[in-house]
Amino acid sequence: MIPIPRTIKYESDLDHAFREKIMATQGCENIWSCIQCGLCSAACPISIYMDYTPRKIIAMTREGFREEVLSSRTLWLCASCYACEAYCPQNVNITEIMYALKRHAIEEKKYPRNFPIPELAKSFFTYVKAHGRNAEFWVVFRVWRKVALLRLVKMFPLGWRLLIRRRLPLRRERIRHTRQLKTILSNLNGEV
Amino acid sequence: MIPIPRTIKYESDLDHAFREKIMATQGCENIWSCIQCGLCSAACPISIYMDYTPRKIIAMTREGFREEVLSSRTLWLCASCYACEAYCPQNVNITEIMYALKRHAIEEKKYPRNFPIPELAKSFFTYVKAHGRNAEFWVVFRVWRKVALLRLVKMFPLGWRLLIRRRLPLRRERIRHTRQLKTILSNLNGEV
Amino acid sequence: MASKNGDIPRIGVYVCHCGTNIGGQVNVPEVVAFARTLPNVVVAREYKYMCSDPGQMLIKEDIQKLNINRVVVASCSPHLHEHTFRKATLEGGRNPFLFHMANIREHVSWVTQDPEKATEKAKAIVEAAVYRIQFHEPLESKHVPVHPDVLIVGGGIAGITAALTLADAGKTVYLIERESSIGGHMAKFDKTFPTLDCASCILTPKMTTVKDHPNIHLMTYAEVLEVDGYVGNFRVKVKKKPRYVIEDRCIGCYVCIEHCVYKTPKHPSEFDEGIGLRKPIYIPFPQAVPLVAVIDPETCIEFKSGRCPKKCQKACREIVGRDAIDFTQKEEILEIQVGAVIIATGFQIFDPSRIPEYGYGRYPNVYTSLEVERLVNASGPTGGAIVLRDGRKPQSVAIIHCVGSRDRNYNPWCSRVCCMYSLKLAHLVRERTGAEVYNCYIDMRTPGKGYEEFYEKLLHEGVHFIRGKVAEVTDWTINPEEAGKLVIRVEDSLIGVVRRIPVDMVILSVGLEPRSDAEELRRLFHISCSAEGWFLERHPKLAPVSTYTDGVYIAGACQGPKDIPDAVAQAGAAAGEVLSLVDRGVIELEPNIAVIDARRCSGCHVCIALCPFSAIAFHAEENVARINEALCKGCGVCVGACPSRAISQQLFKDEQILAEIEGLLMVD
Amino acid sequence: MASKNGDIPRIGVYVCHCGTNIGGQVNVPEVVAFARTLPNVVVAREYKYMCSDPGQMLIKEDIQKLNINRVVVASCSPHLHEHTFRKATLEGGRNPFLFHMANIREHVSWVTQDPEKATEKAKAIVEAAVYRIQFHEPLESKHVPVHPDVLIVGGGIAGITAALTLADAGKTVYLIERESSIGGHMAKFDKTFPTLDCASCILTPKMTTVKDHPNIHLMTYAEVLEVDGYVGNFRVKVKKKPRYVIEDRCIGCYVCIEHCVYKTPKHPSEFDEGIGLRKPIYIPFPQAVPLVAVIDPETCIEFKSGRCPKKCQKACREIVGRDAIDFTQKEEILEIQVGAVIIATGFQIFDPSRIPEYGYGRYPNVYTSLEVERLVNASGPTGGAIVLRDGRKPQSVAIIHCVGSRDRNYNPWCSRVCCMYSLKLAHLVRERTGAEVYNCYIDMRTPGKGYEEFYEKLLHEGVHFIRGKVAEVTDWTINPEEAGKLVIRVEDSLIGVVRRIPVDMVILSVGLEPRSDAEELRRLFHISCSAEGWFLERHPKLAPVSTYTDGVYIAGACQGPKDIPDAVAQAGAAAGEVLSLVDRGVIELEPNIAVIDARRCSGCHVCIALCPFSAIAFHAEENVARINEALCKGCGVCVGACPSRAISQQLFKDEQILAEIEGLLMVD
Repeated sequence: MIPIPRTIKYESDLDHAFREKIMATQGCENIWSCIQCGLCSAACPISIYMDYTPRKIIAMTREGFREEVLSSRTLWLCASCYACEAYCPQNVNITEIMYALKRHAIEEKKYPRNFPIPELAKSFFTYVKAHGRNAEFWVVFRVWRKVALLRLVKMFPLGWRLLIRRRLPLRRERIRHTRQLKTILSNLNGEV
Repeated sequence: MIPIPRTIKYESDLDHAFREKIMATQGCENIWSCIQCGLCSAACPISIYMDYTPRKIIAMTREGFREEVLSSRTLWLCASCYACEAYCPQNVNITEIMYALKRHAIEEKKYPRNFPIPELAKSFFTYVKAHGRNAEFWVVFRVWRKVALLRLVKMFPLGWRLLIRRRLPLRRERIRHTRQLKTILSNLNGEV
Repeated sequence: MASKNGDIPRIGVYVCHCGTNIGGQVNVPEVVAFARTLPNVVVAREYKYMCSDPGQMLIKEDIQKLNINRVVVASCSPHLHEHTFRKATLEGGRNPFLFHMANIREHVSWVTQDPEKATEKAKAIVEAAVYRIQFHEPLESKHVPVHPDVLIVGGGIAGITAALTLADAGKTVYLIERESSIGGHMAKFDKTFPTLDCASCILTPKMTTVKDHPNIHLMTYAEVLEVDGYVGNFRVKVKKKPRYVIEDRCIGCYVCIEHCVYKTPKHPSEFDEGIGLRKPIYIPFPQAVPLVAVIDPETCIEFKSGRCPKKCQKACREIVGRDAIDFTQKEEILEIQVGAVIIATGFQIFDPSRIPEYGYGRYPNVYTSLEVERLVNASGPTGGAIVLRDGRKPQSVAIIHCVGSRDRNYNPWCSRVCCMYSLKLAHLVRERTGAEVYNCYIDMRTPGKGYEEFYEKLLHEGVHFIRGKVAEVTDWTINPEEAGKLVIRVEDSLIGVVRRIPVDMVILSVGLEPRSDAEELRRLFHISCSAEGWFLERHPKLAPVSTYTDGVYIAGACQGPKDIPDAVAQAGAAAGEVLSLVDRGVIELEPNIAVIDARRCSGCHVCIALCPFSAIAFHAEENVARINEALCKGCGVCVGACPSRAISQQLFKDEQILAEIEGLLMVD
Repeated sequence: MASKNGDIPRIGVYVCHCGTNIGGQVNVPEVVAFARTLPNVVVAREYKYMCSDPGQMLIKEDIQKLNINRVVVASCSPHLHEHTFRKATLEGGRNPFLFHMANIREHVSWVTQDPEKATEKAKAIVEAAVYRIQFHEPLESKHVPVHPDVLIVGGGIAGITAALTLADAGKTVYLIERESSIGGHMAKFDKTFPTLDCASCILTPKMTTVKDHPNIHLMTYAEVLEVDGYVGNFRVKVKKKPRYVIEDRCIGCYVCIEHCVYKTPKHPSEFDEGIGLRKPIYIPFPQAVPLVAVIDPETCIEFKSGRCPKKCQKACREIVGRDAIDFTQKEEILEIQVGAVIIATGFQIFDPSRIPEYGYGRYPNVYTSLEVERLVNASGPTGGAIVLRDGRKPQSVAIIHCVGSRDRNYNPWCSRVCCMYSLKLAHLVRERTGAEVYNCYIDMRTPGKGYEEFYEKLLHEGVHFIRGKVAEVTDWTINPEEAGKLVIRVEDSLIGVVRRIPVDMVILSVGLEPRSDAEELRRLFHISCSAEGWFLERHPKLAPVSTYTDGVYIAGACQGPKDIPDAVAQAGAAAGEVLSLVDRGVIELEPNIAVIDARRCSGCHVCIALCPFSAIAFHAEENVARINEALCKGCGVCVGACPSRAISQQLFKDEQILAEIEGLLMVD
């Protein structure tokens, strides 16, 4: 027998500071303008796979449903195509809000497990922070190792073909003065 | 990596005849009156555990979301307390609608698996149909055997105590003329 | 066949094509040819559009050249052009009631599929008209003069607006208000949506203008007792309740109130919705008009025991020198005569104690929206401070929309103003307390000029909007966060979860209802109510302020829930109708009324009881019933009911109707 | 100190307690004692309520007994009681402008915390008033007569209603309509919500009554060209466009149209929203008033090439014998004189081709709601059959609410009527085709009498209601079920899923907008528009049909989106205001206007360009500017701007203002 989770929400389940935090992020101020018309969800080309529609993400963010929002697949499916924002009748900066939520999800390690996109984002950031430049092979390798080890084995033939055609260089490039980059990045993070 | 299910609904996913079928059930005619105010969900003492709120069940029934509705836990959690119906501003017979949906779920074998309540309803009906009278031991035994065999073993001490105190008789009582009962029941089912 | 009035009927029949409206379906030439064969028909013609000037000219010329003395036009509905052709008949030189209209458009061409059958039906209808018209007699329309004075019942914003418009036009207005001050509900509000104008700042000048206007007779604390008469000539009896304070002498100085034997106010103030207290002698609010004290005999010791030292009276006499208090004052009955009446009696709020789930009356911190209006009002009992019953400032407030509205268990209608006033209260609460405010609504209804923009302003102020109707307000708490609070249970239907929200204060946005005594007023003025109890307008689209009783108009929320601008517009419209009536000066009475043959009347009173317009009175001396021509609407109820066949109806006499039926049956 | 007009000022100062409103904060006796010390003050008194009758009596008695010739009352805002005290001064026997009001309530007691400082401030304000009043002079209010005729611009339901109310009151009305027939948008509708009354059945009788009314001068195909004058005395130039058909001769018989060289109609009919076709000579719709043909020179071959056989003209001359067609007709300019104006020019619909996602203009089966009104209309191009462009009957229809409304990218306001008309169209579509109908809305806004009940009726008819704004209409299909259909993408926000719904027909419920030429009209009549372009009412609550220009009123949807009953109520209210004005007969002009000293005026024109009320004209002979006393509102712009100091303003002369400032600064 499966356990039955509680679905009702007590105010103590919700995080009232969460919405303030999101709203304080530059570009996310007008989250309050949303009248919940759902046009964003309908305009979104990816909403086909989302667990919560973009409209619902906004509603939940506004009401402090921190856990649900940060662990939602929706954030990581967002392709940043800006369709929602372009058509939003209230001019809410939905894409910016999605970015802010993604950052929080990574910070708080709340993103859905076994889901490649947040891992990709994290690995990319870690790698670039360290070397100043991306190296596709190493980033992709890290992501698949974490997300689906078995899949990595299956991908070997493709990887091999790409390697011999020099489409997936193994060489790690790096820039000079990576320490300065780190300072810049940590300053930026401090701001966010 | 988990597979990502499609969440968007095409009209071809929906069953337009479904709502007609439900509405045709006596007592369910006024499903159309619902203005989706959600009072039923808020009034429901069990909505705490429901996957879809009663309001949503009505919305989905009305729009033909047959699969989702029939496999929903909500139907089986409904305690038939009639709180929703008593307060409904549009006088929708929500409890009757829940019953109609339950019957459909059993007929179409769509109820959630490993969930005791639909099994209980089915076993009870089968047993009464055969013998004309309920026998707690045999009905409960069948339910737990199907739903959670392991749990059955664990329940042995309680069962034994009940047995020796004659609170759980093993004797199968039956009424006379069970054939007539069967005729009545099948006529009723034919109507539903 | 000579007609009853001796002349030989010479009938002209005119059949209209109405473009292709009739001509496309009915064979008009065939109908015309058929008409020529009918008795006494001298001429029959067809025309593309009989209502056009050349069409009418045909009639006028035939009357003059062919000496036609009866006219039948077969065309559209009499609602459309009866007036037109009666006028043409008159201009031709005949009495306009020697005309009859046969409707072959709405009754034939528009509703009949088969052209042949349509033509047959048209013939039958024309024949019926030709038979009927032989029995038509010349009738004279009577004219009655319109009394130029106007009565307005209700001194809220609608009544005030109508009174000022009429008074400025130079008409004498009697404004009657049941309470001791005019102002109505609007006087209780702090701000008005969506501009957040201070309500009394815009209302008070209007109220004082009413009082000072030379053309307005203001009667407060008064009620209509009896109404008699008809459009242009109403006689109205008004009861002035005793205030036990002589209005002309009182200067509203508050000295009597200060000297009342009650040192502090102990009785719930009606004006303050019970949130504030008053003494037995009181002035309901500082801007009251007239600014005159009133004694409530229910709570005054003198009235209850007769043993009060009457310090108030002494103070008025000795300190103020006005001697305005008179414990022996009696109610007064005044009679006034007016030509028209505007009813603007407004609404009452839904009593939320009817919904036990919301705990109103049980939990002290559950308020009605009107109570909160007094609470936020700068001149209210708390001086505008929003505090709970125990004086604490609320940190979270829930506003429940649609209380008693959109609910078949109570009132099925939408009360139209609650969404907007809930937003206004949300704004005021948030502005003054910084509390978290939760608005629980079903549909956000903000469809007015600047209203959507106001909704957006509220969104930006951080007010929570939860789409869901609250099921319950309870003090049963289940976790420490909820302790000591009221908890609302609501589905956040846009998220799809049920929520429990603990709050300090609950505001119930109560709906608007017809006043409980609307039915009595309805009967007094012979107007109608809809099933819900709102006064019924003559036409929901095109006559929104008229009633089925000529000369009686309605304005404002007594006709249905309405916000201030809509009530004001209606009041202006009602004033416009009244001015139009009074400026016209006379009323032409349709002559198709019932008449009693006094020689036949047995004085049985049957007709008197049945007449829906109270148009029949009993004439005791002659022992007969008599019909007031101005009141009779020609409905025919009395005609059918009279056991002595003493009553007949002009234009619908037995012989006319029977001839019409006979004609109708002649074509087979 | 003797005043300018020679008399010695004898000033009376009266300080009001206003109950505890002033007295509770300001030490009134101290202020009175202080006032007694001021120059020329003969008497200073205090009273609980100066506005009461005994309060006023003090002033009158002092004027008579103490020969007071200047009166200062220190109390509330002049908005409240300036009129009261001016009257008291007059009744005492002095010119009412020898009175001045010092506001120590709104400016002092209500806004000052510290009683001591409040008392000081009150003293300063009283001293300012005492200094100022020495320079007051007697002024006379002028009266101008009001012309009793009225101009109404716009012949929709609002204009028609106002015209009939005024005409029935016996006033002469000029009703000007830009189109060739009156009726406005309402004439295009099939049914009206929520009663489903047939629109033309209730409108047509009103239209014909307008035409036949002896007091109404109907001018269709006409526009206002120029407006001059002021309240009570407007001179208006009206341009009558040529119809190329002589109105008095045409009988609307359609013969000319039948004989047009175009055998079949080829040009999109404006009245039918392009859904139907017309010929170059046409009558817009069968119930048109006046029922007169009109020639469109843009499409008529005679106007385009001059080589048409002119069969229409020949047919009219020879068949009908009216010779009504005149290709040489020219536009006419008429001048009329009226006392008041009602503007009722209505709205235009939002052009949905501005939203490319909805495919209007690209997909033939995407319609505007107004097009569908014509489609469902029994007298429309399809005779009421709801068919797609290819003649098929739709089996599924989507109605998209809020098209161009509640959308900052287009119009931010709610258009108020769309929810209801969408429900009406859903009903008609379902009734006549049995199609599945999907209404996609944001909030269901049905807040009117019987509106909520109509929503419920629609729910019961099985119409789908999906709470969500449609993102896109597309013909890109992804499964066989969608093939050949239009697909809408919408979130069903109450279920929480995005849906793709294939439909045969999409109806766009377009919002209401101000007319694109509203700005021009605004300028013609010197009225204001809100930021959105709707005409601005004088006060959103209490003067919803007045404008800031006296004598010019607005009614109906030109002031903001409005349904028919609300437009009719406003029209009635505007008529009421006009009647009130006309019945009054004269206008009293406030004398606080600007006056030009002709000897000082250099004729520089600066003031003329600046005057916001166009009240100043140049007098060429004398080479000076002159102020029209009736137009001047006393705003003072010209006074400040005049480089020659030739202009001064009554009651705000330099010496008066300087004395006031001096007085204010005397108390430290």
